[in-house]
Amino acid sequence: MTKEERIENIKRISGTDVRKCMKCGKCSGRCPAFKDMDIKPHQFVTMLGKGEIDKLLESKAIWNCLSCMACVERCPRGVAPAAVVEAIRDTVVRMQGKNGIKAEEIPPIVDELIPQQLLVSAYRKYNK
Amino acid sequence: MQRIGVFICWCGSNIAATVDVKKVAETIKSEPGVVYSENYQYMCSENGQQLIKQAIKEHNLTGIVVGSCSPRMHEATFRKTAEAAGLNPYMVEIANIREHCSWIHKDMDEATEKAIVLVRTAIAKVKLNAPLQAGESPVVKRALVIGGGIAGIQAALDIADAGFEVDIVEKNATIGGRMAQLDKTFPTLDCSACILTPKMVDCAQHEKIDILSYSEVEEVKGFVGNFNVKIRRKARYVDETKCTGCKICMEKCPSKKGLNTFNMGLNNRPAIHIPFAQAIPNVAVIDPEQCIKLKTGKCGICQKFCGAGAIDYEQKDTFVEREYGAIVVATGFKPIALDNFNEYGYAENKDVITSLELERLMNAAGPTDGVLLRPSDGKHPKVITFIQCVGSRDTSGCGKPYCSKICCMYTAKHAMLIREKYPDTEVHVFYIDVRTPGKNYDEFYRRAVEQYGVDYIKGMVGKVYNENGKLMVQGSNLIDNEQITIESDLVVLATAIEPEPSIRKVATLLTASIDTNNFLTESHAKLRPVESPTAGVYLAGVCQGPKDIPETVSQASACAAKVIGLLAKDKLKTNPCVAVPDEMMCNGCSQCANVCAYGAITYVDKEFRLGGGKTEIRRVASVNPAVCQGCGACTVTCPSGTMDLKGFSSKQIMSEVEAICKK
Amino acid sequence: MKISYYPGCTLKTKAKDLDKIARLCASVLGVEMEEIENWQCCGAVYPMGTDEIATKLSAVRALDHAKKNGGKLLTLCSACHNVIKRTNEDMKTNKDIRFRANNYLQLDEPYGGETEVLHYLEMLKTVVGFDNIKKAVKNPLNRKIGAYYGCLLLRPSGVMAFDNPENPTIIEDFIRAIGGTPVIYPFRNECCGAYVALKNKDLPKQKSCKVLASAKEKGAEEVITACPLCLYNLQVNGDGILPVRYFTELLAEALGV
Amino acid sequence: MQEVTTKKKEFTPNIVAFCCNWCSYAGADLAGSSRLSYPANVKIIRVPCSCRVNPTFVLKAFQQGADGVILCGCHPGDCHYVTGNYYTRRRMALLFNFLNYMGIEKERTRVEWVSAAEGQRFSAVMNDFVKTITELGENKRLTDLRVKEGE
Repeated sequence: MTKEERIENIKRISGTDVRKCMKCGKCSGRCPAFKDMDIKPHQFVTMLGKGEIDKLLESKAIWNCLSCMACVERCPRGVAPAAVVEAIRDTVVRMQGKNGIKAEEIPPIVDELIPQQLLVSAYRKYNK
Repeated sequence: MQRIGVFICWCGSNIAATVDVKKVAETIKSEPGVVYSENYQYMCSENGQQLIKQAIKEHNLTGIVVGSCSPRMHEATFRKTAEAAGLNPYMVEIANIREHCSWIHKDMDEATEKAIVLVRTAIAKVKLNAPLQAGESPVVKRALVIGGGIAGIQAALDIADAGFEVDIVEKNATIGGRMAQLDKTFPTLDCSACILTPKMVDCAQHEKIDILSYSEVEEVKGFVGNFNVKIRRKARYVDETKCTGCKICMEKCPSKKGLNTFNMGLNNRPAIHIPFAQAIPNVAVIDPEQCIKLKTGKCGICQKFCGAGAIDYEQKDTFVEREYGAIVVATGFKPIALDNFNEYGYAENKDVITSLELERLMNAAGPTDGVLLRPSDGKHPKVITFIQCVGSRDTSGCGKPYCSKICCMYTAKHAMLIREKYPDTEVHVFYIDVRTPGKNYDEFYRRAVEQYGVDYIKGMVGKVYNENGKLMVQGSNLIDNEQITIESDLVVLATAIEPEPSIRKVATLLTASIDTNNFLTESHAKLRPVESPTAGVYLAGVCQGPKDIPETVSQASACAAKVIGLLAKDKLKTNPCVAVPDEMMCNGCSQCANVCAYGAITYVDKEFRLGGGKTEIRRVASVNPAVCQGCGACTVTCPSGTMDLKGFSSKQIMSEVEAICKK
Repeated sequence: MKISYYPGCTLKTKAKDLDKIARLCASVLGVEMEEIENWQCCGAVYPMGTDEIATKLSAVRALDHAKKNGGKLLTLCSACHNVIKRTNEDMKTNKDIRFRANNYLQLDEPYGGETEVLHYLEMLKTVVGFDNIKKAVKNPLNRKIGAYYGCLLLRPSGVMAFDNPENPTIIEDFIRAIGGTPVIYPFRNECCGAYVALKNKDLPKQKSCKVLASAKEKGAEEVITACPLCLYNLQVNGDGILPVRYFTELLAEALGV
Repeated sequence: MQEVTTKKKEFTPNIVAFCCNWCSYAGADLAGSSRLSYPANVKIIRVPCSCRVNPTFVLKAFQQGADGVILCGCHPGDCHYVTGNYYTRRRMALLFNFLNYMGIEKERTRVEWVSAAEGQRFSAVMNDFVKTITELGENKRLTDLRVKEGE
């Protein structure tokens, strides 16, 4: 896949029109994980728009986005930054050996209180 | 046999860039009936019109087709041209090859082919045109202004100064509108009341102006020059002619817990009240929802104390009917409801306020006598955060898609005034863009930053919440790429504005076009910006689009100029494109009269000759051409095909259809 | 009254009691929760990618089953509710997803979003009625309780249509119905840290502590939630600032079951 | 020979659009001044109000070989002539059913409301209509048997 194709693919998977963004920054004003995002929610939208996906694919932020939908809910232009983050994360985990969490890492972290829901959702988000 | 001339306009490159105008003119030459076909760079110019006039005379043309811009733009121009050359102005048809062709197509062949069809269609129509004579109708020399804010006041004063009678219909108990609520006005910071109230007094004292306050337009009939308007005068339970405005009733009224709407609900007022000290008319009004006497029948205290005997609990709504030549709509705006913006905590926190509420808090005549005290505890706020674009430029469905235009400037004004009056106050402004075009406007905003040290933060607020008695304003700072939280004492929301909701009813009554944001549509965005497409109806102020006071006043004066121009005429030419019955075919069934929205159709008994010297009297439809608006509803309803519409006859439209479909 | 019920993974394993309590309470209130046959895990998170089909199929299967059994599908876990409701919306409005999902599943009759997805709280509100709960309460809980909504029930509000996304009231109404005093606090609709807990403990710790501290500041003595993952994060990563319980536990306490 | 004629250029429908002077014609003008394109085979006839459109005009268009006919008027409640578009709506509902009955697909006719401010909508409506008609293919041509061939 060429880089251009990859950019188009990410745009398509995200299902969101990044050109609608008016760069107000409300998403980043609301993001509860802001401090743990090395690339900020509004940057995901603008950088995808500019085609700067290499940095996005390498970002730590894709593992820290909570998918809480706060940015989607507040966006005044109907853009969904969380869907862009997810499209980038999907693209990463679909690559060979790029899973966010390895199976062997899990047993040591699991305590007896951890609900199945946490394991399932984290696995869904981080792995393919 | 018709002799048709065709004139294809280049419109500079607007048409010529995508339509091969020479080819169009050349191809059309061979159309049956066409005796002359020419193209020219600007047909609407002096030279272009001269060309048309000359061709009409030289070639003895009986009808012309101009292939140019939209007929909504220059049909009137070319009709005048034809008339000047001695051709009946209704023997002109326009083929719209700009808006409907060159501007929307890129391919030259395709656009040229379409232009040819459009011109052929116009030729097909013009061949069936008949010379029409416009009738005349008298002009009632009186204007109606709907809305008594600064737009209505200015329009009324200008019209009245030219010597015409004007009525202002205002739905509230006083004129003054939103401007009366403001504290200072940008960019010069004069006090709003100081510049508005003298104009209000001028209105009241002007012998040509009649203020109908606490009244609403109920019904509109007629047309330009001859509107007949029914106005509801709402019962105020106080005799306007007797009340002296002494306010003793307000002192004595036991029901004092009504929300003071003039102060944006920030304090209370009695059931009987005068909205504010400088109200015009300075006459009390009773809120029937709040008045103990009107609700329970017991009380009557105000009546006892009123020395003028002005209180009348039995008062009912009354109606007046008046005739007007022209109508100015100036219904104004309101800030939007903030139900969809709970992230800013407006509903839960008293100290999150709208900008209009801040105006009242800063106003010397407001609930705090002009001392800035926050609503929750009456203390001086030390940190104030402004949030811009609350509900503006929002296409998510929660707010309004447009820019409200005035917020950048009034927020700069608020920030500056606060820093001026209370230098120990910290002021922050979250903004997306600062939009301050206009004379001395950007300078004004820069003064807030440079001279008054207002902290402008490029970013948007995501959440406002209360923590330990402080308002925490969490937002982004895009310049620093940070998320920040500002501990504030007061948060001010620059709330989007929308047209006053009553505009919908007014628009329906006037059959004035309205857009999806409830703004009234102007006739032409650039060249006819104060006229509604409905003849005789003019638009002033925010009802037509967001604007500030200087723009509103300009538009109001422009409306006045248009109205004066109209009222100065004694007679108006009427639209000759009206319905006409073929009496021989009419069987008097009344269906056309039933669908006519204007009551233009009546029935007359007429004598018809039958063969053999016999006659019969039949009931047939008759159209009053002064009342008919030419919509054509009757022509389709008529079961016998009696009714036709001049200028848009069935035969003409049929031939247009044929011309389009011909391959 | 019988309603098809989708329990979800957590309530069948770690939190069996919550499932049991919920059924007991419902039966006291006249609703029989009928677990659908052969349900599969919904995946716990809604896959936002427009090309995700397979990951939505278990939700479609459950929805289709409910369609044939009364037309309503009851959920108890907020995550299941979020996934199933959003998938249902896709099946209703997204032609492409509907076509492809039906192509995979080869159902007797194509599924097009006909089922109504109902959260237990919505069931209490609309089917039972909070007034009737009030009448059935034996031990009114005379304490100050903070409702924690989190994200999944509320957002995206256009699809979830659960309550006002910034100023919700349904759990507060529920607290009133069981005799408690609701405490409104600003962080009730903020994220607890969610699934990131598995990879990065710090983030859920900050978020959960912030939520509980906010509730405590406004006077809550206890916080309730409708999501097992929120429950876990607030309990384990919330520094014990306040006790946290599943909302059905309080319902059971109030009803005396 | 036959090869050649069947290989002729792809089908481009011929579409007649009736637009009322006050809203939709102005909307079409706005689409133009905003350079919002729609296919060239849409040709507009200006009428004072959508209620001026006699059902026979629509039939005439189909007789003359139109593949689609669209009527545009002001939004309900916003008619410049107060109630004209309500008449249009009722008359055309009847006509379209009748056309369907005669074997002309209902989709070939349409009534749309476009305001003077909705240039975007005008363009979108026309694009969509042309797409629908192109998918439907060429229309059966109605013939007036009262008139002899070639007249």
